Amino acid sequence: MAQEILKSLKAALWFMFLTFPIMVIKVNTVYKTIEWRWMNMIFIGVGIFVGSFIWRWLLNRKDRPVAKKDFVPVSTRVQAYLAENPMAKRALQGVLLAALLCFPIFMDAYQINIFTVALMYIVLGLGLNIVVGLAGLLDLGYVAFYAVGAYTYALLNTTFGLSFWLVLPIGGALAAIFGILLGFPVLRLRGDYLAIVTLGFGEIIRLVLENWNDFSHGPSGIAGIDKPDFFGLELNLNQMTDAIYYMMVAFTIITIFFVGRLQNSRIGRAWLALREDEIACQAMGVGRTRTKLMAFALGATWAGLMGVVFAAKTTFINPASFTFLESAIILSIVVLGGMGSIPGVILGALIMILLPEYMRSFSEYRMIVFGGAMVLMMVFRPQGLVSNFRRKYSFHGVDERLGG
Amino acid sequence: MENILEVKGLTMDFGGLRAVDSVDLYVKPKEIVALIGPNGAGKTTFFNCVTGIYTPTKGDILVSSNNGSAVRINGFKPNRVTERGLGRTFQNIRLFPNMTVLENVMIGKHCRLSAKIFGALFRDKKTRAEELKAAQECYTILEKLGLEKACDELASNLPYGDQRKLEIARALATEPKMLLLDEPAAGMNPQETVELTHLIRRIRDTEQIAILLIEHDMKLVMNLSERIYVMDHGQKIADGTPMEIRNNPEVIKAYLGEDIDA
Amino acid sequence: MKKLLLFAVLAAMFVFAGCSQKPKEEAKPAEAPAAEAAAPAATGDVIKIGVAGAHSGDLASYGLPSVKAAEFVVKSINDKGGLLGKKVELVVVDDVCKPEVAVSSANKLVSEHVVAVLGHICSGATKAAMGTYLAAKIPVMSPSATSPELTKSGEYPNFFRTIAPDDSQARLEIDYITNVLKLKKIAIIHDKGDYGKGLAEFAKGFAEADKKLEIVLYEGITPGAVDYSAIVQKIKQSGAEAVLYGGYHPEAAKIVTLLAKKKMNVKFVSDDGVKDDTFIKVAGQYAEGVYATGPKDVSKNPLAIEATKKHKDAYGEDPGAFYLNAYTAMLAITNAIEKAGSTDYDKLTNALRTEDVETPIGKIKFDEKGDAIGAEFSVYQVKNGVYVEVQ
Amino acid sequence: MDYFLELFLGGLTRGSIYALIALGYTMVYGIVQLINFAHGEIYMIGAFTALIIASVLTILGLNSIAILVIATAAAIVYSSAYGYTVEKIAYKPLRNAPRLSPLISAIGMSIFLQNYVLLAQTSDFLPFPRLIPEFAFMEPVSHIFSSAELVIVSTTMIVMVLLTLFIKFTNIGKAMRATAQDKTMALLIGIDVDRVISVTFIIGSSLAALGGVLIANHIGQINFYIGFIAGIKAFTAAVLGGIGSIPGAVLGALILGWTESFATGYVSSDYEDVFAFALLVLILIFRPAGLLGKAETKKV
Amino acid sequence: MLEISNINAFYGNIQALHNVSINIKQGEIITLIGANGAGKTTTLMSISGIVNPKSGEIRFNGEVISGKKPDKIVQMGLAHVPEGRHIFPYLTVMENLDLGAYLRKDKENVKKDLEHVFDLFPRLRERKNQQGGTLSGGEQQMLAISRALMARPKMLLLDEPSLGLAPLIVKQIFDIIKRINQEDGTTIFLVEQNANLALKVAHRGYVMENGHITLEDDAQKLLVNEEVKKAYLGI
Repeated sequence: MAQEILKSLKAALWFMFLTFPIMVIKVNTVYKTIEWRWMNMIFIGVGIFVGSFIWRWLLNRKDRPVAKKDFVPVSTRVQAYLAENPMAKRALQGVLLAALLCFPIFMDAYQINIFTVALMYIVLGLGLNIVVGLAGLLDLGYVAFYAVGAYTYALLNTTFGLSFWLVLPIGGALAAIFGILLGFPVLRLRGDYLAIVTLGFGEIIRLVLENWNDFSHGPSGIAGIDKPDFFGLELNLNQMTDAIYYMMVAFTIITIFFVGRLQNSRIGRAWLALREDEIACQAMGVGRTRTKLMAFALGATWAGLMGVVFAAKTTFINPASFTFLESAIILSIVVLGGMGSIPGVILGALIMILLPEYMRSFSEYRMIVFGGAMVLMMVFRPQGLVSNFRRKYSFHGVDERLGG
Repeated sequence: MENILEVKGLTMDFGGLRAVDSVDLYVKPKEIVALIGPNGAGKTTFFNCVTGIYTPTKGDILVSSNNGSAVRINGFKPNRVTERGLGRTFQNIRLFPNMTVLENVMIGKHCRLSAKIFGALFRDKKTRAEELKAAQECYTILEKLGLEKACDELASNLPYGDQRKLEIARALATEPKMLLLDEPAAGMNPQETVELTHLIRRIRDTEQIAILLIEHDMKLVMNLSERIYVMDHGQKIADGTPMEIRNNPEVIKAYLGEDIDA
Repeated sequence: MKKLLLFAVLAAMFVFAGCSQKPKEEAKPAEAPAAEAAAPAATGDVIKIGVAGAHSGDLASYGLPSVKAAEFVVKSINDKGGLLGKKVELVVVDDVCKPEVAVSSANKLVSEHVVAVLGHICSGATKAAMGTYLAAKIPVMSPSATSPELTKSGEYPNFFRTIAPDDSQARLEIDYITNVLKLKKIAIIHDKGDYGKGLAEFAKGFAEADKKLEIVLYEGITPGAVDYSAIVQKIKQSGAEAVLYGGYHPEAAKIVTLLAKKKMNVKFVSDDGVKDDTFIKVAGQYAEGVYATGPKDVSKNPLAIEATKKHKDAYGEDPGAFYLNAYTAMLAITNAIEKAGSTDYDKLTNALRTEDVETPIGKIKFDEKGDAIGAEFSVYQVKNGVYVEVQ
Repeated sequence: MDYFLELFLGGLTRGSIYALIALGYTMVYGIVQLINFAHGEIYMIGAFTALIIASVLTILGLNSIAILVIATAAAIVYSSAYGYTVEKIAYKPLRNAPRLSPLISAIGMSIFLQNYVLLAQTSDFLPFPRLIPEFAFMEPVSHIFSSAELVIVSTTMIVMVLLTLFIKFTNIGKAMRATAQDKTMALLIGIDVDRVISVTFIIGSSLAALGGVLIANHIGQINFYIGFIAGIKAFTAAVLGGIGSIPGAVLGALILGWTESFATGYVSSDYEDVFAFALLVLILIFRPAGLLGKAETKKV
Repeated sequence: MLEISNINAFYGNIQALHNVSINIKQGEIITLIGANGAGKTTTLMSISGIVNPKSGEIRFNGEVISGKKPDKIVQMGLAHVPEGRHIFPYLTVMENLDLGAYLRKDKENVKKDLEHVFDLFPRLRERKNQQGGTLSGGEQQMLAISRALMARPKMLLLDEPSLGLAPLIVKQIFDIIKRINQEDGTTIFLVEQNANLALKVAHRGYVMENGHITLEDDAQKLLVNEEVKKAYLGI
């Protein structure tokens, strides 16, 4: 115990030293005054002293050998239970759906709006999950495709007056084309190089949007984009918020449905295999180029679709919405939730979007907590919140299962 | 072409190093052929050239196509080679560890299936039927190899010997005309090796496919193969029946070493 | 243990969700007396005014002063008994100057039933949010969104601002260069941002229309870049006699410093984003002689003196950017409510357009489009370390 | 010709700064195969520490050379301490985690550190005191190449040489190379790999701090956000040169600096970053391992 | 000298070693034979501290070393030549050897040992300025052994030194192994798949199967043991 205290004491002293210039001294270079904030040092010292115990305790827990040989994580057990009990699964789906549908009745426009945003990020996360989680291609420029979709709608709508529903597929398709264009040259690159090239690509798209005034209206952006129309109905603000919310619910369900199917299809298997072992996968007859491009294109499609929705929802877009941080957030959703896992991505998106949003009360501390939480999450649960769960086949009742 | 695989003057250079030096080899349908030689002789490199993982520096690799004509497959990507009917396993097991056993085998089936994105998304009748058929065929393959009980296990959870078998199952799922096995018995204990010998022979007999294998276990090689090629330092130094090889002084000197009497 | 962790995260989420459903607590202004805050004010007893802008992130220094300004105004009103017999309450939301966040923020303000909004700070965020406010019939007054489109397009009848739009600034700069400095060749540089590039575009348009100035260089720089010497060389190469810069002071300071270090004798004319004391502090001796346009000098305006003093007393330093504009906006809004005798949208906007109000930037009211009549720009020059009005 | 020379020198200065930061990226990557996204923030913290210490000393009235030395030393000490601590907290527990986890952790760390400085100090740009004196002998050429630029370029060059010698000849330098090439073997010959990794972070962070002080002095102002762009650029430079390779990082940084400088000078600064990234994409397409990177041989 | 008692080691959830116990006396050559994947390498990794056994104890010269960091174990005089040689490919032969003596402070003796190593393997002297990665397989194995010797170990752990080498080279290397044992008195723990070869140089041998030690005997006896013959010599 004494040793533990000593360790914490050391940690506290170290951090007091570490944070000394930045936390304690505040210089006003104009009036040439120095403010000494010694209280901060005490806070840090006490905070770290206590935090250090918790940190070590958590680390120990994590490293402790698993006692039972057949230990199965909770999330996997839940998933397995649901897979084996279709009734329970249906029931859970029903409850969730009902909750989603009833949500606007109990909540105000602000809450609905926040939830709509969260749903959008779920869809974006699921889209990126195809590229990163399933196919194992680290993409740091995902937001570029989002931008492609958004600008497609913004430009087509403001110049030609094309409607939301018409542009939606166009935006998706255009993003897919961009996905393939990016995919081609970078296929040969491995992990980290792929990451930096996609990051560069994302930046290039944003910079072009910023600089090419004649095309994109530059940094001042495009305003006055039409909201989506719903069967020509005249909707007031609240109704519109609800309508977009329901549209996003539908969108999310369709996406979950499609991504789920993709995952358990011939193509989905090929992605997983490619992620696991590229060479073996090729040797088993899977075309690498084709499969990777397909992942890029499909991932981009969802980003493009969401881009269109984004432009229609905010009615104004400018390049500032498509920065690297945005890509990083979407990527974090995927990794935090658990790569390749649909429930994981959903949970990840809810946490990443709702947490900072509801933390708005702490306004200025929001981002620091966000950053810190990302680190802590990775340190204590690097595989993500939800473990990937593979579908099982039963060959006695093979017909019903596969047919379903 | 009457041979299922014909390799002529295959040469592979890595930088200045010549790993394979004008090797000739052929395999007839339904034949079991072994490729042996000391470690570092270039056997695996030879395999990798044939299966498209490396593009050989020189030489021809010919595969007989369905209508009997020969197709030169040099520089084909591995998946195209597989489509041509060459299935393979790896020296150091390369399964997809986080996929189930059945899924591993179904990857082998990949190139024989046709479902596209549309099919995946909407799961139409044709796709469903295809998936069902594929899953059942894969299951049948697993049954043949005695792995059907483990079909929902993750590949990484299988015992070592079963992982080796799973690699073979996966290669079989590509519906090959010829199977290339890279040290299938490596790491197996004697009983397992005996079982493997039977298994390989059974596969040849029931599936009617040719087998080319690299192996160190001389007992297995001598038992199983109809013809043997011997490589050393990138060159082919001998070929013939097991009997011939066993008595070839060149082989004994190069491969077994002079004072190693194992 | 994994279950525990998961549970903790979820629990944390719900706690936060719970917090946010009690917005009254978070929204009360810091200065409000404790007794008031404790009183459970029903919606009918208070008048809520929204304050929106960037309060965190890299643009926070443009948004936070407006919150402080709003707090001072509200405090003095409440001290005098409030508006129309009710207390005034602020609802502060942070939009980080991002359009998508601005929409959420606007939604939040609408659901809080604010009667008017002070904000947003950035033009982009403002444009994104305006639709929501328009649909909810809430007047919005920005202290800093200068995009001409906001007023000139006529799309936002509920928009007002206490700062002049970019085009008038650009006009003034071009005229000053042409007529007062009597130069012929200019380089127009901008920071690729919404504000800077917008202004540069206008300046370019005016110069081309006038045909009196030759634009020898028109380019954007990347804010935050490690070094600007290449662009400075290029200015030198272009033979420009003056640089017209559209953007904010950090980059301007870097360029001015480099121009001086390279011993180049060019005039530097910039905008309101540079007419900031920080610029002089940062650029030091090199700031000397720089021209910048900015709102008319109000240093003698008693209200401005009072507003500045309040800030100094409370925080011990000079107020930041757009502080006076925000102060003005808050006065204008509260005055309009008072004069209209109601918080009804039509009456309120009408009052804004018809009733004069004394503010730190002078006596103003708003024109049909929402621009403040009386908020004008003049040209300043740095002399002996301070901005001095030269025109 | 003069114009060309000026752009060349400008690019050299810029490239030198990138190089100082890129070295940290490349060294860390070489040893732990991790893109240390928080490295840009370490650079920023270095600059801030120098600013704070220098301001305090200015107010206390020390002479400028003493201030320069003390502030730089403080920046290096603190940046190293931050680099060391960041590694211990955010990366070390993740040594055996899936590949993407440390990357996310690094992004989180970067956001955390930015906001830490923002909250503890300010979001405003702060004027950085001019510490590097104007040398009299530079006077004739100061219009194209200032004293500060001379200091930047020469410091970078000296540091580069010292670092190369350090890596090549010292025991710990050899241990670093050994660890980079084969971590298991390094352990087996008795190298304390954890310590080597710490040393790598410390050296990388010191260089970044030096870069931070130099550039802050040159540009004259800093805020909490300066690390982000510099970090991305330096990382691009490291990849361009072949990540993991020390001469590669320097080469990549200089090429990047010149590309940006010449692109601005001869084309347009509107697309300066587009050129930089396009160059990166092109080089990686034709040389997937970067200019001086070692192509990985596929082993089957 | 080295006592391994009842260690259990895991990779993830898979148990690689089950109650493994091995005893090695000073000056011996002990061999551990077994098929690929039997757990031989894991045993060595546990000794040198790369793998942490979950239970059991390893003592070296009476001192518990399980749970210690690898560098501490090397410092105590245990040198490990891993399977696959693990030469630092971009370092020269000299640098590789220098690193072998990384923990040593006695610079003078290091120089002497360098000469000793070059005497054992004259080929390395010829190639001392060449990069490790450009050496042939046999030379790399020589370098790997020499590098370990540079630590002046009391005990040498050798993992599959014959792997992938031509018979002639293997013979050379095994001769040197014997010399090191006889002339320098270094205790040697040899892990081999080539049982025949290993048992000929060793004093005693252990047989490992699926993570269990199944046999332990004098090498000569093991050589003629029918079980071993059948299982591992493929006869």
